[in-house]
Amino acid sequence: MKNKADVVIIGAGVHGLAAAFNLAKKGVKDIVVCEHKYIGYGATGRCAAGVREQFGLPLTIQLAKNSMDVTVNFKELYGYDIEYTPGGYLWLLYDEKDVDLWRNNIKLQNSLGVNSVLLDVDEIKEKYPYVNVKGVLAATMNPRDGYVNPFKVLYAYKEMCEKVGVEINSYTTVTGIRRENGKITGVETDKGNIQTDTVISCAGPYSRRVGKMVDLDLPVYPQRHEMLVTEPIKVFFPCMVITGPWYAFQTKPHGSVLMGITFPDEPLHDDVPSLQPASSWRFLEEALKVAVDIMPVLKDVSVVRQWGGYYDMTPDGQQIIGAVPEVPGFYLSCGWSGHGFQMGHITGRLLSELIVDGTTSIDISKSDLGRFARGELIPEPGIIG
Amino acid sequence: MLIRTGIPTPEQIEKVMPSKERLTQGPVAVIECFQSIPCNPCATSCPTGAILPFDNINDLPKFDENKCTGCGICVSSCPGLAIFIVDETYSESEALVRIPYEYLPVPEAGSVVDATDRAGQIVCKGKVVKIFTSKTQDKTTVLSIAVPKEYSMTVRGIKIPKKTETDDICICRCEEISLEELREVIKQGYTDFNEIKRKLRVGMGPCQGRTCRPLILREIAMVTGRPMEDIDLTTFRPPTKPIKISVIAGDGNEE
Amino acid sequence: MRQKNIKTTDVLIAGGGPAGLCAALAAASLGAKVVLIDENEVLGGQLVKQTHKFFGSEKQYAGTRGIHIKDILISEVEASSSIEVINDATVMGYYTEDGIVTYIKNDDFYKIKPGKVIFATGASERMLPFPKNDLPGIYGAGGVQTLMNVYGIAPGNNVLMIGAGNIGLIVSYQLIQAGVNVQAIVEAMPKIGGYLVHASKIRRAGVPIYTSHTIKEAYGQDAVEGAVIWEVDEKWQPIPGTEKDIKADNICLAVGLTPATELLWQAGCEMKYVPELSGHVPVRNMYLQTTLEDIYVAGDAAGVEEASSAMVEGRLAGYSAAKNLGLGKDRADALIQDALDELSSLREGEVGAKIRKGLEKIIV
Amino acid sequence: MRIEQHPVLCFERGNKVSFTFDGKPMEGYENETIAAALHASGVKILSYSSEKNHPRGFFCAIGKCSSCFMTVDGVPNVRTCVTKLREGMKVETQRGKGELL
Repeated sequence: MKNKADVVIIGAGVHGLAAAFNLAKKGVKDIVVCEHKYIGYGATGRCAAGVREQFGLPLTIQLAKNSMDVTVNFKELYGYDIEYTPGGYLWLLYDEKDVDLWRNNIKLQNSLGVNSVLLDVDEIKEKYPYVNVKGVLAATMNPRDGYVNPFKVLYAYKEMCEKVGVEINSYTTVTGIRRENGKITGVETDKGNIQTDTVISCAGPYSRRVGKMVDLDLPVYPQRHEMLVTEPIKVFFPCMVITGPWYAFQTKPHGSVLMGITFPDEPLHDDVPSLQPASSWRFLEEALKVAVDIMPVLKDVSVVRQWGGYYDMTPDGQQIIGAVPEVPGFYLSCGWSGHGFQMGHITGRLLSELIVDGTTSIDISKSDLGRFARGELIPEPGIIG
Repeated sequence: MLIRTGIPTPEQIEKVMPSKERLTQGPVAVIECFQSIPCNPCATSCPTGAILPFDNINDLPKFDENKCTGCGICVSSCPGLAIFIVDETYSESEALVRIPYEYLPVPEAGSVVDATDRAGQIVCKGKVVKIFTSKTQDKTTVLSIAVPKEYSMTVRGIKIPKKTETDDICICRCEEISLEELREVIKQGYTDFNEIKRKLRVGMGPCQGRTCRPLILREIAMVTGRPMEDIDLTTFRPPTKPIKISVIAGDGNEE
Repeated sequence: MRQKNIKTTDVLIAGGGPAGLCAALAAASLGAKVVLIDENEVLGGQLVKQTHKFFGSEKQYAGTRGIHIKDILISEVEASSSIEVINDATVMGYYTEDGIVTYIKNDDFYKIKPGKVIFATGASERMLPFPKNDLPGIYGAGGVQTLMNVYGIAPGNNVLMIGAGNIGLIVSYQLIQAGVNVQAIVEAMPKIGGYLVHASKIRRAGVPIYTSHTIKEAYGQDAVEGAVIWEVDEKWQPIPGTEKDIKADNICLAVGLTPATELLWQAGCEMKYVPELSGHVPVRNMYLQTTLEDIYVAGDAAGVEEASSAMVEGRLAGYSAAKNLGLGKDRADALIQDALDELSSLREGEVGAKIRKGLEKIIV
Repeated sequence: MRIEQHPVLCFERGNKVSFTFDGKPMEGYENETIAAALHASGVKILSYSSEKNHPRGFFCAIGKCSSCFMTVDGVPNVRTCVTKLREGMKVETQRGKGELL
């Protein structure tokens, strides 16, 4: 392991690796990534693997759209197939209020260049005949939304990082961050210390832990979310089907069906002992109950595995990205609250711009850490669950 | 001699080689066409006029290297597969050679293949950097192969290493992963059980690793020299056996 | 459909093989309410397939055939009013956050909350990597035994047996008994691993045993038609030129077992790889209590051993679990001591050396 | 391939059951699994794998691998090594991944 670096990145999920790769591309020489387990051990490797542009805030839409541009062109840009499958997110709406909300969201999305549409019940029936439309008033659909294989993304970034000389240290736990006169001077790990003046925390649900190392009280709380996956079946529904708290979609080309459901009563934790929580029997029962209700044809498919992972939740369900004025040299990408996987590409680029150029191509000033103290929360109306 | 062996002579190659200077300026076509036959798609397909229009259909191609942008359109247009693009500016030590390819299997981008010369002999390893396929190419795939610079004028083909019989050894029955495929990812440096699972899907199928887990564990131990006790297994999750959705949730008509 | 009610019981036993049956009887004898869940229609685990007479001592039913020991144990279990048997059911999950165990039976999904759980889940078969090992007609020994001894169906006409441990030898003998031709037994080790009395029985029937031999490849178009075997040297390297072609329409793999510990992993018990016990097994105390206080283990799931010791381990775990629930205070200690003594005597000899070494690594 | 005589065991086979395999009429016994009944009738290939199109047969016999997946009465991915035979069942070789629609 290097004992000196220009930038040390904590966490080798999609955010950490994308930041490392983009920094290297911008000419930063010595970049070291520290990961306490293996690459993608945290949220990236356990996520639902969906990517979408359907959000309700201009900033989120802008970030999502720019990230999606990378997703869509990943193979042309970098030569790696990440199994991007544009099947769209079919968001079923059961309530007039939701229809109104999403009608507005779609207007906003369209004005920002996202081609989402509102489908009426007949259109849903025609295009997605296996969906039970009982009680459904309308649905939103954005054809560019879809599935991406998170493992392929991770390993593409890993290999690209290695090609440009980034050092990735697995099984290396950051235990402290050194400062002198308030400025960062180094990172302590269980494998030795690294001198550096710049640290990016991409520690996902462990961001709060990392924040404490520089005396920051980050309002980022791990919350368990659960998923299950079925045995593969021949692909027949290309889209993500969402009812709000519940979602399901089929992976391509493999054919297994992924499902999740969000429980509003799932507690927020201060810290958690590992990032691979067990999943509950309640989840299995509830998620499957909705599954056969929304898509009865799934009844004959078998579940092979259920698992849990952590969202990194903030009070407004929105990310914290950027520099932290109180701790010069400390940068954050955390608190993505469940929609972080898809944002890895763009955040990596923005962080590299911020660190190298001092300014970003998308204005991210509103999603800084300071907003919580200022009381300027930016709640996102388009969160699943 | 070409007419006896099918292999162009060094003298012939010398004649069509781009100038040293041109090679330092980026990708350029190398047209290895040495016999007058009635054929002109190279000239008609060239968008920059670098391959000059034929006076007579039986002409050999006339080439203006300074007009050539190395776009590669001629590579898949040449019915004789006699045109290659060489880019010696690719990196410090490597050159990129673009080769027309009409065999199966098509190698994967990023994979390492055996690079061969005009006699089909393996001369070095090459990395497949990019694969060009498009409708207009009509199934003539074009491969960009990165090879050591000294072989840029030697490498004109590839061989995909023949899978040995280990390809027939089934390790994971659910996801159909062979010992060969397992060894390949371990060789690429993926030696953590979890990483291997995520690379190959081993253990993610209906049996959840019941049959493959001990075999993979043994293979990792063998290759890395780590004792089995020190190798972390992947996590075990419910259900222990695949469970039909209807068993838990009925068929959607109840309640 | 899922059942809404959550059942309760003092002791839940997952697995109704020799260990599970004995655990149920032991816990019930101290007054515990027991639920025993087993995957098969007929309890008994591997005993169902064991048509040979058992070794051991009278306490472990020596001289009685496995299939008959099973009958004895089942009738005792059925006679006990405090044991509820749920057969043809599969335990699906152990959820540590609330201690709930889920299982399915007859396409219904149930939940049960036990005071203590004993995992007597047995072992799973190992696979062997060789070319064309996924051809139809290449079966595990368990599958062959199920076909042959449960359904009365021969796995093939000519069988090649891989493995000369006890399972390979016993299944070969059973195949001969069922009128099937066993072409050969192939064993990679230089020595026969199973009891030599079994091996001699088979040799007397004219079946060759090739030690220091391994399978080079199987062949066949749509199903297995035969295999090539070859000799290996002392470093396990095959010796070219020693190939033998053996025609067979069935290859039976009896290359060892590995403890079936999925539920123990799920629960979060501390696990350790112990080669002498054939794989990853839970760390436990001498009373078979794991690192999670409500979870016990017994039988092959605790380390692959003989059915006789599995039965005694079952009793030990059953008594210990009941004792920790505050039951049988007057008798529990003496019964536990008896079981411990019995186990040590079974493991005393030459063949027990490996097990003793393994146990030293895992018992805390 | 049924064992009619055995020196130690006796088999109680129950009633005969008729079913079809890829359209062909077949017979087996109650209490037998689909895979066992097919095996007794000499059928060894139960499915073809989806990636490499390898023939697959009976293997684990306990419903825990994917080797014996067949389409039964139109439902794919049925684990025939643990599913009991019933009168009139329509059993079909499964090729690749099961199709729901």
